[in-house]
Amino acid sequence: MREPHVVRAPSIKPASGLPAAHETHGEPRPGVSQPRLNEPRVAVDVDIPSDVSQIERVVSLVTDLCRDLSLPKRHYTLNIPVALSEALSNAIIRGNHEDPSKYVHLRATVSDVALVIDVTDEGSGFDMRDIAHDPTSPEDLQREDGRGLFLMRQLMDRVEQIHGPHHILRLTLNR
Amino acid sequence: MREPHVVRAPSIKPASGLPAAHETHGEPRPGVSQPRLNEPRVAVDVDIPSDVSQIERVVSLVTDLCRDLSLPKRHYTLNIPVALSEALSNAIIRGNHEDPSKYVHLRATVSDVALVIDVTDEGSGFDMRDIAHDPTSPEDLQREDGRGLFLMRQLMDRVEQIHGPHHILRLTLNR
Amino acid sequence: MSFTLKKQGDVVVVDVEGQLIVGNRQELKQKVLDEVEKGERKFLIDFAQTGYIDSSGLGVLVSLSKKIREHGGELRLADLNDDLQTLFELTKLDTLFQISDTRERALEGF
Amino acid sequence: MSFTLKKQGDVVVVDVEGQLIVGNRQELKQKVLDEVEKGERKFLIDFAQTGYIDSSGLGVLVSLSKKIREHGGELRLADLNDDLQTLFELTKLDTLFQISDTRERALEGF
Ligand SMILES: Nc1ncnc2c1ncn2[C@@H]1O[C@H](COP(=O)(O)OP(=O)(O)O)[C@@H](O)[C@H]1O
Ligand SMILES: Nc1ncnc2c1ncn2[C@@H]1O[C@H](COP(=O)(O)OP(=O)(O)O)[C@@H](O)[C@H]1O
Repeated sequence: MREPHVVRAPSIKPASGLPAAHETHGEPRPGVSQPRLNEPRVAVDVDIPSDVSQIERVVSLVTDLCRDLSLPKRHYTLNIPVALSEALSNAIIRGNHEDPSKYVHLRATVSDVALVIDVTDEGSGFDMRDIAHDPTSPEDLQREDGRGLFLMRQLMDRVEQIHGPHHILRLTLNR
Repeated sequence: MREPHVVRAPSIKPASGLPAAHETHGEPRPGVSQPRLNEPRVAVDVDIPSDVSQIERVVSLVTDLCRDLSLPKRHYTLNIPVALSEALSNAIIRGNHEDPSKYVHLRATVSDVALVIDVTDEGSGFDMRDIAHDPTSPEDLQREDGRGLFLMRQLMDRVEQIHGPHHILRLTLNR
Repeated sequence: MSFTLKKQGDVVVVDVEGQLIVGNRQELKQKVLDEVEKGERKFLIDFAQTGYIDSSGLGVLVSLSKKIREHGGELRLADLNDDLQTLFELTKLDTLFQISDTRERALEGF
Repeated sequence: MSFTLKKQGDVVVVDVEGQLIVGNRQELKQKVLDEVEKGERKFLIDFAQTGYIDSSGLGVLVSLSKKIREHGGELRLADLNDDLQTLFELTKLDTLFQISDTRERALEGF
């Protein structure tokens, strides 16, 4: 997904680095023509030290981008900042255990159809399906923790995991 | 430089996708250790339709990023917006001849040492060394055009070309 | 990002400027607990100047509320904008706190 | 981004809100030339609300100035912030235009 920044000319195929409507998941389907771009399509990559004090600034960076690309206001004032903070703090604290030798990588792409955010950590991962308790239930309402995944699921259209050499949490918010 | 957005876990090596101090140009040197990151390091990729009306919003996107990453104010109010506008309008008008089937690609990376912006167009390129006239000379002062490269050179620390399958103009501004 | 504590009558009013998130929630917690230690019992957090709150920020509000109640006091909230109101509704925390539209209204009934 | 033209005395004052760049400079050019066509001769462009200007924006200022001079008129500029002042100095265009600190000062001497 990332490669050394070498002096080499990229091939310009619109959207080749960015998800098109039909390829937000999985490999691009051969033979499916690329939709015409009428708007800039953007991908941002951020390497983040495993330090929670970095979260606020990384969140601003993504929300400013979303504002510049004319996403709905509510998305960049509520849905994205809250869900992204959750994903980043889980990656930094639960995934990387705040180990300063480890990094969290964020990749956010904005296309005409959706914002997709991948948050990658260097931890051993977990299984999201195990986290299904309801923090709004009377038993849990007064608990201090356990609202992170719940909020991401409430505020995003999709929350998914990708298990590979590194753990990735993918948040998708349709436009 | 860009690849299809497939579901695949990236390997996390800090700065592997982004230029470190010693590798802003050329291949990363093997055996040179990566400097420790204390700040988020950011790369943004934008596919831009060949339409000058897109310039303002793409410029905001980059200047907002630079503000969020605490670059000096003057950089994101003067140097970057002006130089980047020049690079984009040259790429759209001179490079792509405003052909709607062509795109301009922007890649901006911010590290602790510099902002590096690559603007790639689908035109046949030109040789920057041929453009050496001085638009501040009395003969040229009243000309309407011919100030683009001059301004980029004045406002950036380095302006370079990369000739490959596509024409790339690289702007570097040290922090 | 900063927290300002002011006494209005017998109520400690806390202004949250900016975000209330994992990076700074301990600071809020400590500042309020220090006041509880000193004997204060009525607390009002005013969110008029607050951006967003994450789950750990919400968690701190829940735990402070509990701690203050254990000391016979109360924590109330005021001035949630639409986004924050939504956040409290999503998490049903709007049922746990007394939430007022304005600081004045919150102080009146306290 | 918008251009507003107002008559103050015998001077046409143009406010440039936002950027003056390749995407909108033609609009400015046309608006001013229309006024020249109608017989106006004194023009003042006020940059108090302007963000940045690119080389094509500078180019339009140069060509408008020339055109207005050919008709026996003059184009003056006012209210450049530090960034814009630097831009005019870099390009030596500060030697081509009469530039005033404020709109009032520019109008006084016109
Ligand atoms: N990136 C991650 N790596 C490993 N475990 C995680 C990660 N994200 C979440 N978890 C696990 O999921 C649990 C629930 O997370 P969450 O709903 O955010 O609540 P909280 O973090 O407050 O416990 C965490 O306690 C942790 O065990
Ligand atoms: N991306 C590009 N592709 C091809 N030619 C270019 C490109 N950028 C600049 N040029 C050439 O360099 C010349 C000088 O550019 P510049 O200094 O920006 O002034 P202007 O664009 O006003 O002529 C242009 O006229 C054009 O011939």
